[in-house]
Amino acid sequence: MRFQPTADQQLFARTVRELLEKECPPEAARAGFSAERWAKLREMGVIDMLASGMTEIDLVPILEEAGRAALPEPLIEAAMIAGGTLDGVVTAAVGTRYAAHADVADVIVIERDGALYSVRRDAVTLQPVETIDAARPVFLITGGLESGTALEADRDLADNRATLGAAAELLGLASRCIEMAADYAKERHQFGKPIGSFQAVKHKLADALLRVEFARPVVYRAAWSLSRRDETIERDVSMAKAMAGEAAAGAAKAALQTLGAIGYTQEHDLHVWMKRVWALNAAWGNPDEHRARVASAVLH
Amino acid sequence: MRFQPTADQQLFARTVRELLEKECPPEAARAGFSAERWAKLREMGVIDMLASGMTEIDLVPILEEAGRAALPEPLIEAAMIAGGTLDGVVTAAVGTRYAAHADVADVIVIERDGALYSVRRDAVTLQPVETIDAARPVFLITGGLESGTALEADRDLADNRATLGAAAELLGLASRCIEMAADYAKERHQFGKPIGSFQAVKHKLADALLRVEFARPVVYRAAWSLSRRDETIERDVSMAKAMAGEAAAGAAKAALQTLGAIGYTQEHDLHVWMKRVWALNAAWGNPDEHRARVASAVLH
Amino acid sequence: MDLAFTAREQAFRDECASWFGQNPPGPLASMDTPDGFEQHRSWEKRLHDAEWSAVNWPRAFGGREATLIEWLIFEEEYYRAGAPRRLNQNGLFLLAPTLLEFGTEEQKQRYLPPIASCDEIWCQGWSEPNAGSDLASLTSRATRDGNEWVLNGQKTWASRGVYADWMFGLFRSDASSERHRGLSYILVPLDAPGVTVRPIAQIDGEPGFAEVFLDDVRVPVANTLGPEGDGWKIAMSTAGFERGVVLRSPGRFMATADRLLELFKERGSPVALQDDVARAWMNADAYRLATFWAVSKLMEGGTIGAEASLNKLWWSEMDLHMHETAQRLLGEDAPLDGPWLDGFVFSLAGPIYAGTNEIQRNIVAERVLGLPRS
Amino acid sequence: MDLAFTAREQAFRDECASWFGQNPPGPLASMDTPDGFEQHRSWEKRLHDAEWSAVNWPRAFGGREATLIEWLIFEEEYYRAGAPRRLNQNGLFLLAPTLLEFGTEEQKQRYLPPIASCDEIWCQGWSEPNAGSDLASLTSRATRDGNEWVLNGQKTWASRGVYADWMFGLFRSDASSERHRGLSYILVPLDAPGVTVRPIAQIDGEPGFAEVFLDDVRVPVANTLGPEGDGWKIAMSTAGFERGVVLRSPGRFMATADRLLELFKERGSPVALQDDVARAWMNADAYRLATFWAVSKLMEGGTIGAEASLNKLWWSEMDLHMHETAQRLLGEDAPLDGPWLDGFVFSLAGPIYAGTNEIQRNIVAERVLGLPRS
Repeated sequence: MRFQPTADQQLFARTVRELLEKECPPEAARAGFSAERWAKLREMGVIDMLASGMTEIDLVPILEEAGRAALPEPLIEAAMIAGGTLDGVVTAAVGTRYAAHADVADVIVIERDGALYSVRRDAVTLQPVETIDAARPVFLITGGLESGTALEADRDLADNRATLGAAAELLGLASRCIEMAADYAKERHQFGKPIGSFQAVKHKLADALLRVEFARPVVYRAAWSLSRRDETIERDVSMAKAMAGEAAAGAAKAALQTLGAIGYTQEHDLHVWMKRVWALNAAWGNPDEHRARVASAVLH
Repeated sequence: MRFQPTADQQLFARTVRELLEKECPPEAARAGFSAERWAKLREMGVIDMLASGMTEIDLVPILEEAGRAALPEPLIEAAMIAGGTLDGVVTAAVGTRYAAHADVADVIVIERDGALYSVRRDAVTLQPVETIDAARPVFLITGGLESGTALEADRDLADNRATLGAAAELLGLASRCIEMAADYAKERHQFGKPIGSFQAVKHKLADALLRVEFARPVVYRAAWSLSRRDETIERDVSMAKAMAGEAAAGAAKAALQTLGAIGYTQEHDLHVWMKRVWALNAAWGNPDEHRARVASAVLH
Repeated sequence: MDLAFTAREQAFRDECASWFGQNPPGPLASMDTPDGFEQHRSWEKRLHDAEWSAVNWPRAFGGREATLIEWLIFEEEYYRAGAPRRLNQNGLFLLAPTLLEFGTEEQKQRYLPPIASCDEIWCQGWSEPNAGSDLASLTSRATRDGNEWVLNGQKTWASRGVYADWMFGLFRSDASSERHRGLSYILVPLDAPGVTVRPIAQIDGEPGFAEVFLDDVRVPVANTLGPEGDGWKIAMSTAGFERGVVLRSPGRFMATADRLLELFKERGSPVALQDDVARAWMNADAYRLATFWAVSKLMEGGTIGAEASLNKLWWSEMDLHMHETAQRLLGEDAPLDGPWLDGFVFSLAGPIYAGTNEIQRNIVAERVLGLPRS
Repeated sequence: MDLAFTAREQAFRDECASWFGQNPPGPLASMDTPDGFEQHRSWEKRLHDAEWSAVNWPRAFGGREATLIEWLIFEEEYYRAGAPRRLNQNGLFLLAPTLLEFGTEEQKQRYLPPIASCDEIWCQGWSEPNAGSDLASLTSRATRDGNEWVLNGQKTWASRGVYADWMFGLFRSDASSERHRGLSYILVPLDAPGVTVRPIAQIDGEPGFAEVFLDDVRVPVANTLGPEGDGWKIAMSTAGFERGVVLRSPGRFMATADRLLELFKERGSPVALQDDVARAWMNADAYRLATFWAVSKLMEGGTIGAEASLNKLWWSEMDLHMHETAQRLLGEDAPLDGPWLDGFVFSLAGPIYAGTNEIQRNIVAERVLGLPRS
């Protein structure tokens, strides 16, 4: 029993953080997809980690960093669903009806009769779907679903990997929401004091942090179960998505309440992170759906 | 539309409060049943209100006062189930398996085949059941259930009246728990200040009060529905019990956390009120059961 | 105690229901968009033409002299019909009750009719960049010059300020004063020289808020509401509760709760959520009952104090919980544009505006429970 | 990262499970009653005779030198077997780690073996009537007289103080000191002249607490743990986290969660509660994972700071939520005497003792998030 990320895993995560601090500052996170950034992620080996023999565990800290940066690109889809096996810009509509960034993708992974296929974007018909998260546009695929090249990957494995990926990104998103709120609470003064000195603010943010910190080991355990193809994959991945999702939703809400009106505008960055939390919380099964799956597993 | 207790109702409630302040101070509430106090309640007309033509609405403020005082006597049973029609000390096992104070009762109202009967205590076999609320001992009736005199009262009406009665007592219990906590928070100093000046304490008690204040009109509405024999009796009584019960459980918990260790002892009075909250919350259907009944009513 | 509506109240309800039945509002675009703004304004005109725009006002100013109970009935029927939030709500619900209580006859005649007709849209000028929860620290000032105030400073979070014609707000009229003292309640035309309105993009990208910069803006002293220096008292007066009720009447929340029940039934039966759906309906119904309770007390001459803070806590958290429950029911579709998403995003602001819920809890603890100030 | 247990760890688990299988603890009366106390003491003797009473201690003092991971495994098997809470938990889990870190060799040899054998029961002497959450305001004093301390003052909330032989506590040894300075950590025999122990009836009527009055009580200066005046640092040292883990190891909560699943199945299917039952199990499992996470970090030489406060918040609220859920499942039977009621009442104390949850949230906000002190 040794339940900590390895030094290598931590080191790679730090490298990715540095890349994203440079390539994906908040104004870039607002702007949405960048082909140039995609190329850099490709070059760094972030997208093809599974294909190059790394495991789901190695990807958790990387996806957490993607969440921290509110990275717009379809990293979950390319790295976790396609498993890093496809070239170009890759997205997917597997385990979700809505394919993120399908308009800029070269290939899209779809599911048909329980199997996965890669299709070229120009072979399918896309219908844009308006959502709250403008930096991560999503699309319904309304035609061309009978085309494509069969992939070897297992459909359920891909779905569970994507769900884990969303859980990991949600951890990073949540941490950053709490940091933004704490930073604001140190600076903003009311009644002659920083608002962070009021217990109402302190306790709200402490509770938000609590949920995030206890969700993190749950996400790593799900990655470990996936990496071993354990029988408990479904239960463990669902538990990860449910707990990371609720933690992130709670963190976003606590951050908004701490920031007050400024958090309700586009002048502060919080809204970008908050909207991504809502988007990823709903994708690949929301916390209620996943908690029901855990209930079935432990009660029957 | 005129949704306020009348001046008469408020006046009678104040008179009952004064009686109970004298006859049922905390040390008496701890000691349990008192035949003398029962006689005074009888004399004042509190027990036979329904029999003397008053309505369920008139009883709500009275039962709220009984809760405030943590009155040990089986007032709900005698006034709401027996409807004030029986002499002596009256209790009941209607809508609940456990008859409170059956050991000191002269008559017990029981249910058989959907009808109500009054039986003499010496005609039935009682089995004491150990519970947390020592001032309100309860008993299973294990024999003699085939005996008794039929009552005219409707079984479901009696059950709903008892449920309403418990909801009203819970309001009073809850209010008193919050007052005890507020009083303590004004006196107790830590870190050089009264603990009531800390937001953590303030906000906890404000939230507790919020739930109680919004449950009160709900309880009165249920009494009004009962008094008119409306079709919505079940829904309205269930909503009252669910909301008053959760408000009271929350108030007791907030008060305990405010008092800290002293609240966890028998040296302070809080435990008497807290235990009655737990007892009445469980009797005549707990909040979950009643909320499920509301859900059926509004969803189908 | 009588929860039944009187024959007169029932007749009023029937008249409302009949009019809305014949005049369905139809779906409108967001009032924070230019198109939506005009759609909402024409809807308000239709209301006004039929004398529904301010039913509880005196007839002289465009109302029907409805009782508070009738007002609540109107609101129930209004939102049951699917009608939208009120465009001029700051004028109707925040300014008008204060004008009716503290305004001169001239002020009432000048300002109330165009509020009812929606010819003049109002925004509020309370908050400043450094005076949010701590409103009493505001520094925008009004300097007397003959019969005029000279206004300087900056107001912020003025909802729909970019579409507004007028702003009401608090200004420090006594330069040596501190905190709640020496403030005056002043009405400011936004087309006056020296006023600059800067839109602030809300979370949804629409210019729902504005900053209002005042640079030597001159307004007549006659634009003062109530006595000079009494602004705080006037703004926070007992009209507070009434304003609270009319601002967030139960009708809208009951309509939301009913739609939530339908959503739950449509979406099949995720049983784990049944409990939250039932809670949502119960919370809305409890708010309705508590409002009738409070309004009955007021109509009997009773007073309402810090209960207004309990009210604000209840409706804002209930509204958020209802919309969060809807988001959970919608599953993968939760973030998609539509009325539930709009309602969710709007409900998130509830615990922030009109005094944050932290401030409201302080008020309840200190004024109702008597706990000591921090 | 490897969540699998090593062969050695698995063998240790098998040995535990086998012993508990052959030595079932059986049901015992409450340890706060005289009969129950003796039953618990004999159970502790059986554990000690088989060398299970303090597995993570050095062998020299009655332990097995188990790793922290093995300790967690022991706890899982202990509570899975239905074994009771530990009678001498203050000695085992609060004093012993501190003795091992700060005690002299003589102190370890003197005090540790009778803790393991339960021949000497310990209670804590932290709180005072006016020093609860604000522990640093304590005033009980230790005055030096030659080779002796003369102790005066009053301690309170000493759990099982009426059954205890010894008390460890903090005393102000520098009369001119304030707050956290000038305190010493002193071991006090409760049979010393001048000690009066007064039982305090807990909520359930049992004398679970005691007040300890000290009136010119003389103890040798050799009874000081660590340097004179360093008492606060020693009491709050990094041993804090380890103490937290051993005091409330995940094993007990997992056993409760598993029993809750059974209760839910037995009681039929009140679907609305399935969600809370699932949450309860998830919370317990998450606590188990977080503990393995933290212990792995410690075993690699990492340090744990304010995370101990996050831990306390999690286990105390999880334990309360699990027992509240059980009470809800039990319906009308909730207030009846039995293990679920006992557990519920005990869980209510969780957010209060060992530093209230309000204090823990302050610590998290200030030390982890860097928010300013009030």
